[in-house]
Amino acid sequence: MKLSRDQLLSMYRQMWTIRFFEDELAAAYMEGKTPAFDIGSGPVPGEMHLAAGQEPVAVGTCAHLKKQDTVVGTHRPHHFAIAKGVPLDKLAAEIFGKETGLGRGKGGHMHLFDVEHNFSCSGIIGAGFPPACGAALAAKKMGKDWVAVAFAGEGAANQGSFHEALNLAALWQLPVIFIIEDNSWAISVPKGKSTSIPDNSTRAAGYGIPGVRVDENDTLAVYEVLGEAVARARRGEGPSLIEVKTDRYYGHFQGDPELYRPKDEVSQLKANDPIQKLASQIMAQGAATQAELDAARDAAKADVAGAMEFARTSPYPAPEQALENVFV
Amino acid sequence: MKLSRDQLLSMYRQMWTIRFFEDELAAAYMEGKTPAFDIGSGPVPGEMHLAAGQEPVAVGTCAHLKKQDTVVGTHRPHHFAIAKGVPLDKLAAEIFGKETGLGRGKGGHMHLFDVEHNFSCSGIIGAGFPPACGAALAAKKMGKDWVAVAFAGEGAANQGSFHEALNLAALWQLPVIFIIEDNSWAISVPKGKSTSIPDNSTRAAGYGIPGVRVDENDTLAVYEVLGEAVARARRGEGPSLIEVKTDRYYGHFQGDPELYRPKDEVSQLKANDPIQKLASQIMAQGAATQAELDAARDAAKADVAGAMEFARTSPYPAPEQALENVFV
Amino acid sequence: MANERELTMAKAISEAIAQEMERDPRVFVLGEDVAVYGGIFGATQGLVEKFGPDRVMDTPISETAFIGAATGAAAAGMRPVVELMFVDFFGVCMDQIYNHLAKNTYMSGGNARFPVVLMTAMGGGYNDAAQHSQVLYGLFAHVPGLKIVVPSNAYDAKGLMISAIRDDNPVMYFFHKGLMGLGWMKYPERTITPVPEKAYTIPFGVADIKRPGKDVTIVALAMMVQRALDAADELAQEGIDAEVIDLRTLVPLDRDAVINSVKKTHKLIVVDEDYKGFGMTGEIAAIVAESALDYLDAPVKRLAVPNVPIPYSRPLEQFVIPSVEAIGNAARQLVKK
Amino acid sequence: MANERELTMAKAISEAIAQEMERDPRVFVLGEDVAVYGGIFGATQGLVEKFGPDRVMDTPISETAFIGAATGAAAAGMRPVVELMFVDFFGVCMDQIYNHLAKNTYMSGGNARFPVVLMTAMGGGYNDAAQHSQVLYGLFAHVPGLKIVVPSNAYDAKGLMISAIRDDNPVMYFFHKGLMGLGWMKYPERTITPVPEKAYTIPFGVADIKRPGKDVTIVALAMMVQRALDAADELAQEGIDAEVIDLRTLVPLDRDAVINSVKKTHKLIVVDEDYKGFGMTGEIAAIVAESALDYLDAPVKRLAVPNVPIPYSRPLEQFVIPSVEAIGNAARQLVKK
Ligand SMILES: Cc1ncc(C[n+]2csc(CCOP(=O)(O)OP(=O)(O)O)c2C)c(N)n1
Ligand SMILES: Cc1ncc(C[n+]2csc(CCOP(=O)(O)OP(=O)(O)O)c2C)c(N)n1
Ligand SMILES: [Mg+2]
Ligand SMILES: [Mg+2]
Repeated sequence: MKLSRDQLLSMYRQMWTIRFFEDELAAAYMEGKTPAFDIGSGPVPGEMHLAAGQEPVAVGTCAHLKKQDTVVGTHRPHHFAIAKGVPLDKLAAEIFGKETGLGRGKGGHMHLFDVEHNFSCSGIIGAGFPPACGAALAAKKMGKDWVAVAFAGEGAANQGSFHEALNLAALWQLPVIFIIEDNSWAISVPKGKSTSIPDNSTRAAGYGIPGVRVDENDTLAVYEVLGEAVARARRGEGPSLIEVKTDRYYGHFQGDPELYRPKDEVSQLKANDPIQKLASQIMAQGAATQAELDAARDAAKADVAGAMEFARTSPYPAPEQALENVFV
Repeated sequence: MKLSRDQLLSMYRQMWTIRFFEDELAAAYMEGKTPAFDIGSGPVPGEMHLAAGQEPVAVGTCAHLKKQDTVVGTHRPHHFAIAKGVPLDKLAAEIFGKETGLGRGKGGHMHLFDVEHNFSCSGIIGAGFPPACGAALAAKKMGKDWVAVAFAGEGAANQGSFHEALNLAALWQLPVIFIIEDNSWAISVPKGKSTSIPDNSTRAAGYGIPGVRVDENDTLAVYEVLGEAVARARRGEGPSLIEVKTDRYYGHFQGDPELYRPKDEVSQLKANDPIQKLASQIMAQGAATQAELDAARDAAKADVAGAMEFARTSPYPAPEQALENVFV
Repeated sequence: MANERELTMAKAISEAIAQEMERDPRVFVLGEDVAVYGGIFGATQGLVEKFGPDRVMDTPISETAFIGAATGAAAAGMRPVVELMFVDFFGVCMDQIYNHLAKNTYMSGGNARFPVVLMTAMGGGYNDAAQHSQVLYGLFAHVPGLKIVVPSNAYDAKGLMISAIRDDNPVMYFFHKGLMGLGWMKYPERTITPVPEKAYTIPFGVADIKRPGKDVTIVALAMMVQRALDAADELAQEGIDAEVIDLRTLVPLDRDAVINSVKKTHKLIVVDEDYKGFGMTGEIAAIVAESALDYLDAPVKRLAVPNVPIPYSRPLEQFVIPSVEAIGNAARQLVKK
Repeated sequence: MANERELTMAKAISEAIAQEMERDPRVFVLGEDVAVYGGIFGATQGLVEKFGPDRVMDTPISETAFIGAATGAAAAGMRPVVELMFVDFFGVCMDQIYNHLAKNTYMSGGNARFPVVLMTAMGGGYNDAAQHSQVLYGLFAHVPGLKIVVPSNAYDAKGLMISAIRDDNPVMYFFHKGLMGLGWMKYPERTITPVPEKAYTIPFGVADIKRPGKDVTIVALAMMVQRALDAADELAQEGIDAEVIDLRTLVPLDRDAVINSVKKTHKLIVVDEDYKGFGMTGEIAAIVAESALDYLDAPVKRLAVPNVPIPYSRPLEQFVIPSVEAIGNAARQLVKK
């Protein structure tokens, strides 16, 4: 699948949007938490799971998706949300707990719902597989060629929901794609201590569906493999299971002392940064100039700055709003 | 693995014990339920799932097991219990709701606990996989060569617990064997409508462990395959997944109208009855005479009659005993 | 007369679903044995014959997957009716129910809708033991985000099911096996009622006074409503006039119905087939202790399963589930005081 | 003096487990991130260093498998301490907890034993939103077969943990994240207490009067005990003498402690971080309405999360969790009456 110059630049810009968004959040998160770190303080309290380094799996996948396609993300959801087109302003505002956020401040960073862009996520590991099946089932019933994508970490692939959803999807030939984001860690537990086989895509054989592993943190490689999986789903030929190797730059959550992690792991990972890689690939293809790439990056930066400003200046919900929205 | 004459005769007798037990229960179950069927009436009320026809998987497996080995059965548990050596009297008494039963009448037919013979079961589909892992983990921790066996129906192999337990067992190299009893039906749902692949043993590849299917309802074939799996577990080499084809003679539960089932299916299955098959195999090996086989059968019949008599004549628990035994 | 047609609760439920399926192509049914078998307790009888296997779907035994799929399908515009065969099995899929289906609307700030009816069988009395006899609605009423519906007869069952399907929120619909009017399980006569052929709705949050009375208030649900009515008949012969309140829905809860009745009778009995501790009986008693304390003439009485799992053996099970006799005796004691 | 040594609740818990592991080789620990990380909330800190990875086991993210494995290991003679990282995750493994671990002993007629401690983090107040902030113990207390332990300070935490590990029954042990004394989360000073170095037990079913008083009874658990004590301090300055009862265990429940206190103060406030409906506040109110009605001078007051999921945003979350101020105001209102 050949990507146009515009597509490549737009993907490149998205990568930077994600990266800046996470880096900005990392900084905002620490406000009010120094000198004494208190998880409940500052403009962005609570747990915070950032996806810097994991851009390829989100961007390479969502480049194939339309608004009507469904994406279900995880507890580490920002890269998916941004790649799926969730408006940055509302996304940031929700994370800051503001009235203007996606969920009026009720959801928070792990619970983002964008009805228009068919995006949702959950803080419960493995919980996204079944609803993605349901969205795919609905598309099938409505006679649409919409697909659904469930993302999950490699740690999540050992949850029962993974197996149940794969069986259901394969049995009913649902247009759904299961993508395992293998960043090698589930909090402090490395993949080898949680998973009885090295490669989750081999589990596809247990359901009679295609399984592919993308072994590098490479946006275009993800794009390539997902092209086939998405097309297959749109053709009504059923689900696929893809595992993508990727890299977590930050701790599991912000404030994670990461005592379990080899000291130089992250710096080594950063030497193969996927944004740089994409830049080189684009340049190698002669698809864009360095100036164009820089402009995309600057635009991303400005977008993120704007979203953060929007979030910061938006009002908090009134306390009594807590009582609203249990039911519609 | 060569079976001795005594072993063969004892297995043959066990098959008949199971068969007579189930047939006697089927009859007892209908007492008090004619002319008008009321599930709550008669000496054996409530749901009743019988395993006649499914003797091979239980007998062929348990012939390898010692008292200290653990077996976790299902909602259709009698064949496993009998093959594991649970005393018939207490088993029958529990099913009749009597004070002398395994659980003082509190458990009933789906909830049989025999601490001495390390047998238990549950009415929840798929629930037996995790505790079997735990028993195997305990054996490993205590430095024993004990193994654990979890039986489950082919319908149960689509539950999340199956996947989680297989991964845990493979990861920790636990001495546990997962046996899928494929009787083609999960209540009214045939395997092809519940399972995305024809053979559950192929799912073993997703955990890096051996998977074998026994494709006929044949006690000696089960014995053969389980020999390797049990030995492997005792040697500390980890779990196996075995699927065994078997046949359900009765309805899913007693009283099941079975409108979903082809009319002549059961009579065709009975033409290949596994007890007759074992008799022929024993005779073909010259391991026992017809008279010896008949004697084994008669002994089984007498045992079952004795157990039913014990159950019928035992007292009911006093009502207030309902308040006891929540805690020890 | 068409209005006089009587139905069992099972037929009333399946008719309600069928009528809504006809009216709205987005409604479909899924669950274990709901199609070819027609539902183990008959709640979906006849539906696959009428609507075909695409709209009435048998599922594998994987409640997490198919209940979660119902949530996802609802988000995408469908209106699933999904059956959990016995409520006792909730533990294998509770996360999809309570952390997602129930909370998603709230977490989305009211922007996302999840019109799912999760229907499930409950109740004991026929010796199905600890894992197949519970009612458990108190547990689901405790966690926010689910409307909780518990009919006691065929008329209510149909109207409440139609309301449930038309509701844009998740509704958990409990039917008591022993009220379904099945050919193979005893049921109280009163559960079979006249049921209009046409579709009709019954609003949630409106308790039904199944029997007005002035001496003592009996608050109940499902089978316990029927037993309370039987007890009330006996009490009437002794000159005790009991009021029987069928809550019909636990969420929303008709607090006023309870409070007003207690203001009239000054005596309260709460009867429940759920476990006694930390459940429905406590909530109702607490509401009265908060909001009508001064009207109470006598201590509140709670009858419920005494915090033990449901035992199998008949004498044990009969001992733990509140009986007509126990309800009658509680009333006699209160009124005597 | 050794007795004066003060510990955080997290250290008290991990010390209790370590001492029992030393005493009894059958005790082992498993759960997510309990080994190398030491438990996300520090309840297992230092254990893997002391006892090695065979006795302190990190598990895959598969709660059904490893909690079910704890049950199976207990049946086979071990005494597992298993951690469910947040109680909010119970929905993925509830079947193993409530249909098996909790009921097996009963269903076996008392013949089988399952000495498992299931420990779990609970509680909000730090903006972790709807899926990571609940307490939910009311739900577990509702279903029979689990002892329910909820400490409010380090001294209680150690003694109750040792009792839990020595108990031959399943014990569910809830620790409030905000009481653990973590370096990265605010906590009330009072949760850090002197803790004896030696092992000691605290019996289940014995409430602790954390502050005696004569004007009003406040019944609470965990964080709400701390807030009630803060409120009581304020009230004392206004001349209102509040009695603060820390139930410490919900199952078994010290009914007498509540009843006796109400007989003395004639006024009851129940404060809970759990959802208000069908939970702990209802149960305590009902017990008083059943057994001490005539002693009540004023309607019972219940403060709890008002039947909404826990919202993320700070002003919303602070609105739904009972505050020191709200507790104080409830007492002021009651006493004024
Ligand atoms: C059911 C459940 N169990 C445990 C957790 C706690 N938890 C949050 S994130 C996490 C690790 C997830 O690892 P992985 O799936 O690999 O995703 P990653 O964090 O690496 O993106 C765990 C155990 C949870 N949120 N839900
Ligand atoms: C979690 C759960 N879901 C559903 C059921 C209801 N149920 C009881 S038996 C059964 C079918 C089981 O099929 P299978 O595993 O093949 O065993 P078989 O009955 O054929 O022996 C079902 C769905 C249950 N008991 N537990
Ligand atoms: Mg990971
Ligand atoms: Mg089967």
